[in-house]
Amino acid sequence: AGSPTLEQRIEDLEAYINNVDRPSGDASKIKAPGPGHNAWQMVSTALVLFMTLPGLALFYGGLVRAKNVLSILAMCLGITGLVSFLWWLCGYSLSFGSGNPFIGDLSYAMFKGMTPGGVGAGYWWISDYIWAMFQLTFAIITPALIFGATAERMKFSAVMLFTALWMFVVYFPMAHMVWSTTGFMCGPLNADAGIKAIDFAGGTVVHMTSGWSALILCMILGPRMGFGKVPMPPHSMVLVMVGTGMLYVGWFGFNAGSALGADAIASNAFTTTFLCAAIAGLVWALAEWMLRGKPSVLGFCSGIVAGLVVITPAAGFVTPTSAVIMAFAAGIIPFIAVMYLKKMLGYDDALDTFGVHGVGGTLGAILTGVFADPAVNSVVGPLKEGLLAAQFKAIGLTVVLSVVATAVIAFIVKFTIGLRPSQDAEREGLDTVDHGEEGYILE
Amino acid sequence: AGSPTLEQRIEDLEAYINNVDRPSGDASKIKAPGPGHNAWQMVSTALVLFMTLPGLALFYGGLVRAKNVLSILAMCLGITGLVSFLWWLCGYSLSFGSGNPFIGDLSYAMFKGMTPGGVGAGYWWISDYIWAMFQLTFAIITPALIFGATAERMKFSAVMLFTALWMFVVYFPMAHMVWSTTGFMCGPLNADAGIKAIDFAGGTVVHMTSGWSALILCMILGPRMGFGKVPMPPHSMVLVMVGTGMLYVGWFGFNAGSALGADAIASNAFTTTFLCAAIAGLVWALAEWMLRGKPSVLGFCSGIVAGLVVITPAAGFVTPTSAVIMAFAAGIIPFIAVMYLKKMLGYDDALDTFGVHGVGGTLGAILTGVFADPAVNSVVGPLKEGLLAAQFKAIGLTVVLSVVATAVIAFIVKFTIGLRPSQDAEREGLDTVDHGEEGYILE
Amino acid sequence: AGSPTLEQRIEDLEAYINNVDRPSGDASKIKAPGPGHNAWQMVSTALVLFMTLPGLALFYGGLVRAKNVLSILAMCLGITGLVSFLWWLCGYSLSFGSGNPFIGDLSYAMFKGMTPGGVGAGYWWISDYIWAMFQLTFAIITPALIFGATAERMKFSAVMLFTALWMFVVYFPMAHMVWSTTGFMCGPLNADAGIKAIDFAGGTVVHMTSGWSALILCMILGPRMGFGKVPMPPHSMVLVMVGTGMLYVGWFGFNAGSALGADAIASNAFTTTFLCAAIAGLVWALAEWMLRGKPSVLGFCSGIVAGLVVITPAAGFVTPTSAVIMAFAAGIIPFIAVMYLKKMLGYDDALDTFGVHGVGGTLGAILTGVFADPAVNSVVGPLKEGLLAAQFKAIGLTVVLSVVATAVIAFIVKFTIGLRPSQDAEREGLDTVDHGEEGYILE
Amino acid sequence: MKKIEAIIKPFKLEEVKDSLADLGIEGMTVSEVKGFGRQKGHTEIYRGSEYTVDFLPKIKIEVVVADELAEKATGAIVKAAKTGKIGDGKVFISTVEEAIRIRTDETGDKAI
Amino acid sequence: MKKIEAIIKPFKLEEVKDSLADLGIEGMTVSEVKGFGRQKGHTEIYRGSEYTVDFLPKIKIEVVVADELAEKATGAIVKAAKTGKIGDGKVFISTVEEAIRIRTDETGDKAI
Amino acid sequence: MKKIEAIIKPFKLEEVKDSLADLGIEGMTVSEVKGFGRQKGHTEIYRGSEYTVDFLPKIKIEVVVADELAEKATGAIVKAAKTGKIGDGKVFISTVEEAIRIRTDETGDKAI
Ligand SMILES: Nc1ncnc2c1ncn2[C@@H]1O[C@H](COP(=O)(O)OP(=O)(O)O)[C@@H](O)[C@H]1O
Ligand SMILES: Nc1ncnc2c1ncn2[C@@H]1O[C@H](COP(=O)(O)OP(=O)(O)O)[C@@H](O)[C@H]1O
Ligand SMILES: Nc1ncnc2c1ncn2[C@@H]1O[C@H](COP(=O)(O)OP(=O)(O)O)[C@@H](O)[C@H]1O
Repeated sequence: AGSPTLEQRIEDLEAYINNVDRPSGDASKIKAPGPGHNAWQMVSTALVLFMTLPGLALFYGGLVRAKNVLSILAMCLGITGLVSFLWWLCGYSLSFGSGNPFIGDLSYAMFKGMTPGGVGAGYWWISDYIWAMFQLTFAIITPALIFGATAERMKFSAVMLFTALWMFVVYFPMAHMVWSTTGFMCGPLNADAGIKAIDFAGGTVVHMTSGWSALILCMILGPRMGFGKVPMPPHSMVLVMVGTGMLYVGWFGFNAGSALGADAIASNAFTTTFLCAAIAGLVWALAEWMLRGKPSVLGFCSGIVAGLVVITPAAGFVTPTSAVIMAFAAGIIPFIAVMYLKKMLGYDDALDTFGVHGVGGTLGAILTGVFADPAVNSVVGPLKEGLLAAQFKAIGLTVVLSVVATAVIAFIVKFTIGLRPSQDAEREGLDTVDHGEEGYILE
Repeated sequence: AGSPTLEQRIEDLEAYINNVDRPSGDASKIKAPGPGHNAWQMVSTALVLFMTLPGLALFYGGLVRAKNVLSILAMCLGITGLVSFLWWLCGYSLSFGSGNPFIGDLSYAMFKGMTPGGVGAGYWWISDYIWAMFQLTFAIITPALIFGATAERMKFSAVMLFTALWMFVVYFPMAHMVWSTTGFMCGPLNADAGIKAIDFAGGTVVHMTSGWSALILCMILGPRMGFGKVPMPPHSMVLVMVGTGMLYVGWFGFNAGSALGADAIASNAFTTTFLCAAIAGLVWALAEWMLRGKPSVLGFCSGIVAGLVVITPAAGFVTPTSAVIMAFAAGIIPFIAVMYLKKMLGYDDALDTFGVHGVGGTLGAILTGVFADPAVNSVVGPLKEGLLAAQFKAIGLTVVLSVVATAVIAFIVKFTIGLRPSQDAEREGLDTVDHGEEGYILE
Repeated sequence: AGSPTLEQRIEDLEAYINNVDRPSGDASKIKAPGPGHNAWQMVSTALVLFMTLPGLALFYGGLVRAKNVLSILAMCLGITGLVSFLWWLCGYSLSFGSGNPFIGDLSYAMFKGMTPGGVGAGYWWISDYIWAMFQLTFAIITPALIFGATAERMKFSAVMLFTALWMFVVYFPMAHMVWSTTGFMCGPLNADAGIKAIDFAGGTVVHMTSGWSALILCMILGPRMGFGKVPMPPHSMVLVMVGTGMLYVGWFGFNAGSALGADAIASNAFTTTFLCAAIAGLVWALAEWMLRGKPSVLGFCSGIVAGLVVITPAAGFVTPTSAVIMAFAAGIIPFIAVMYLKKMLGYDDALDTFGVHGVGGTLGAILTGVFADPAVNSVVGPLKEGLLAAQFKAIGLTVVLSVVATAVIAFIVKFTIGLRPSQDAEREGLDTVDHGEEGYILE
Repeated sequence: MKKIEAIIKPFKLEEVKDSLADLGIEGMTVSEVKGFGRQKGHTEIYRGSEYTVDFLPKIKIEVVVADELAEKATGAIVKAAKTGKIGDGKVFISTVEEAIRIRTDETGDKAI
Repeated sequence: MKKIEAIIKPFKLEEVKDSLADLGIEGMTVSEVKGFGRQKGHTEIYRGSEYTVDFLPKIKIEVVVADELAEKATGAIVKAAKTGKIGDGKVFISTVEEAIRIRTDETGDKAI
Repeated sequence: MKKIEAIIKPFKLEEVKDSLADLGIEGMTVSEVKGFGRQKGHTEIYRGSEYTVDFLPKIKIEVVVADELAEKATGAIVKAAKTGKIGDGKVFISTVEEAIRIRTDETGDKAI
């Protein structure tokens, strides 16, 4: 490629505005990251990390009893460190190296061959490094979600070991299958995908994997001592609400950031996310008001999170009006799962990871198939026919992988270092036992 | 319009940098949102939502007694859901549809006719959807501010009903009058405006409406049981300060975001906001130090918020040095209102919504007329002559509308579902009574 | 300069994408701030303010006993107001006016001669105003860091007076020497620099000055009453962790924002910051696990902050893999300083400002000399030879200036208004004594 | 001396304190307790799980008085703390053999 | 009347409450206390500084009963609160001369 | 047995505890209380409203000892808790009829 003509150079600049590929390719005089898009990607990455630290830590931390609040915080912090290290070491490469349809390869291990100015790995105008960091934030929050179900009764060492194994068996393969150009379920990017499904920001990869894994893990773990007998109310609804607000705001990075540019699709994702979450919160609280007599702060918060989960796979594919409709489903169906299904089946999903993320993620994947609109996002057009079926196939594969892998890993951990603390330790609380600290010392 | 020439295409690209209209109009090859400006608008929208969830919730929540903290959080969450739904349904359209000088129309109801790639509704380079979401965040926080004055003694159901009515009678019309191209008080955009006033980011629309409505509502509601007899100290100054920090940071989205692009005006607004808030906080605390003996954390926080309120209508119109001068007024005049005026008049403005937002908003509107500078923002030039008079007219209209409408709505609510809980309920606290939850369960 | 040709206008636009100077200079048709870069700079500025309000306030506030939590918050709020005022008055000008190699001048006092559209003071495409505000956030957090060492026993009035003097004697000169084009230690920008050192985002200016000043000040101040006898545990590890999360997220503005544009260097800085902090947190906790038996939340948090401090001077100069290596140093060396060195020497560095920022900042400055890579950042190339020696010279000068100046200022304050409260006051707690408030009133 | 222990509703504390002050009793010790009795509590619901809080917040006032003052003090407390609604609380009286003021080593009635 | 003060392990409160209810004792006052004794506490480490928490959280139950009920009530409490492990706590019994129900001015056994 | 109730200044707890340990008393129960008395409180101001906090934080120590130990223990507490400033607190002594160690059913002096 010789040096581009003036017209080609103008086309390259227009390509930046329109977030499409540089027509003059390697010859382009603007091969660096595009400032506006790259700025938004850095912001989005910061926002998604904010969802975990401290967002999720507070949302989950407020829901446990005071004696276990630090065990939640330590879980979030430990996973952040562990997954970041694994991601640099090989996780990013296993997720996004071309490899085969089911897993990547080691071509990018330790970020080999990546450069500060490199672009194109994620999308046309964002830095490859930022793409890797953006994806890292997803890899961090996903396992962290699981341990809401197992709260107050799982050893810190077991949490760490389980996470290390689960990343390799479930997360890296799922991220590769759904979002890599060679992935088995990557409808938009892989013409040869076995399952031509779509998942805008992680309904399957993040919420279904964590939700279904949480269900199995909490069943294998067994209920908390005194579950169903002694009350176990949230020790701080204030923290829960603060965490919810941070998750909500951070989720704009999660969903609108998944457009990989500050473009029209990002704007659409931002809007559907905003509306679906706010309205789902209202719907959940109204459902409580009608069925339980009072609208609760926890109801509003649960509905907002459920709305965020449900819209995640659809954010860049559906209209704002579809998002409003999805908000009603998001406010009611997970509500029923949490309020009644859980009681019926009797498992101790302590913080309702399955009820909100498992059920909500599955619901979102289905509704994405229903509401995805070519007028919103052109990638939908060619996939629309048979999309719903593809979504169900993707759901099936995701559930099977999550359930089977989690069961196997859980038993490995159980029979090596063990999953649960002693009864005395559980009664005393994990904060002093596992971490030698107390959450609050007010006197 | 045929396809543009190379020069026109370059002009379009330059227009993006300079945040002005595309010379080649519809023919432009870059009609999509401009990445840098749109990125900033998305960030600003997220920041303003952050001001409410959890910013304002914590600022107000920390100021009440522990037994009512959740009632504040539920208020913020409920308003977010309710207003978001109304906004999508017709609120956005009633605010920004052309309609008449006083109210919009239903042309954009349910976001009819809006598209992900659409631009121009708000400004040249930001997505129409993001413009709608940005404005939604303002529509959410405004009613939420009101209920600081009525804290600890207003039923949740009454808060919701009051808000629903107030949005239609006060907020949507005010937003239309001040910010719509056809608005009665929109000096910068409407050549035929009846009142050629200016309000950069919502001194009248947000702070004066909420502040003056708060005054009337808390008078109609009556004081809290034991007001003036039993002490009612803030239950957590820590939450108050956290909320203040979030409001401060979020306010950059509120003010600098109101430039509708990451341009010179945004930079100016960002700077005046930063300086005015920080210094007003210091001034308020120094005033306390001199007059009451000690500088308090609540003094710093109150001054910061007052500084933010006062600079809001002026942020993009005045110089940094004017902002510093305004900071002194912001640190002293609301301070006097809160410390002495309130005692004199004896109303129970529980969290000083009137003292800070009503007085501060009015003060800001006046000072905007005084300090607005054509050298800072070219829109000021043609309006400068007679501007102060116009500002006073706008203030008058805003106060009258807010006061009268609030009184009418308050009595409607009072005589339908009632405004206040029972005495026992008020004594027990609204958290358990209205929401069936406690804020903290530490043992 | 006549009006530029089409090609020159295209080159200007390309210069925006590539974050380099406009070839057509003053004649350029796009002299305004560049939206993408300026947007990122505004975001970064907001993020760094967020680090102080409420980030650092919570991190430090949670570490003290409940009776002193507000004294930390008031310190952060007071410094924000005071330094903002000084910055506008003359601080910015003394830091970035050309002046001489050691201090600037008054040419920009009260932002004289600055305009909303002005660019180039900081970098090619960011607003001069935003550059000034971005730097202001650094000027705010630096003194605030110092008072972690002196927590629970220094009068608020003394904190304010010390800060006012310290800014003039230590901070403004240091910022000028390291970051101004005429600065004595500004290797990248000043060809005639006496010491050709590099400091990407403030290892010397921010962390070493505050860390070493903290050490001297806490020695002069003396230990807290009962230090070593009565336990003084953190009153809220939850606040500590929330503050850590905010510091972490805000630090992306601190480090990636120091690229002064949303470009390749910013992307590199973002990535090295993310990895170094996360992994250093893990390493610190693992060190505790091995040496003290349990990984603690405070360990994770301390490691994250240490990682952030260590990577700060290096963020835009080293590869991600170097950042991972630095994370191990950051997790171990400050850990040893805090765990053992402090005990050995017996000074009461209450919140370990010296152990984390002094030791970590010095470590970072050294490792920057070791790992800085021309392939990452072209400014390194010409300076690489003899860089390590230059780094040591810069360290020496910074330590000497901080130590001597702090000692002098501390004695001035001690013998004028005094440094410490009365014994009864210290026992009662600074919140009620200095501020007339309590942090929590839960009953 | 007699020790009067009164379990009262929290919002009655100020009134009780004042009525004791009227008798010249300017010393007392107060603590937050939880009471269980006839008075019913409230119900809380957190997602699926619902439970009743039957331990209600009460204030316990302990005041040691000279024998001759005991009856008057008791009467004053009962009068001030009464709302007539279930849950008003109890007063218990017992004997204290000795009292000492730590500051002065004074003992007996002079100590209180 | 007798006042029974029991210092127990917090998680035993519900059981003790129920076993008293079985005796028809539907009133009691509970407070959070910290106990010091044979039972050893745990160690906490915050960065450099390490210390042992030897004051352990306990629950104090105060229940005033008619003389004839005292023994039964004491037995019930001891039975319900026992785990056999160090730190189970103590029960102390003393005399209360008078009890008054604030709401009704009833005194003596009728008051409790 | 005697029950010694001491209301002391919070920062004196460690010293009192140690001085009791010197007498071989290794068990006690402690609670946070608020005290009202001669000692004046501080004033707090929140925006317009100013008020004085006259209930001051105190620590209440309850220790039951064999009769013969009562005097020694009391003396030790008074000595350790004294600062000589107003607000040092009080010690009250009363009779306990019976004590039971829940873990072992031991009674009387053996129980404490
Ligand atoms: N037998 C008892 N021993 C100790 N405290 C009691 C006893 N009975 C009641 N109380 C205390 O008195 C409070 C009020 O008693 P309750 O039965 O609810 O109403 P009332 O005082 O009107 O009879 C209870 O919450 C509890 O704290
Ligand atoms: N002499 C005492 N006076 C008052 N309370 C005591 C006394 N001795 C023990 N206690 C209380 O009883 C609790 C349990 O006592 P401890 O010696 O730890 O175990 P055990 O009850 O098995 O002997 C202590 O935590 C303390 O609250
Ligand atoms: N009559 C009383 N009954 C119970 N407690 C008392 C009584 N008088 C004082 N106290 C307790 O003793 C504490 C100290 O008493 P105060 O009068 O302030 O100082 P001093 O002990 O020096 O006389 C009070 O805060 C209160 O807790």
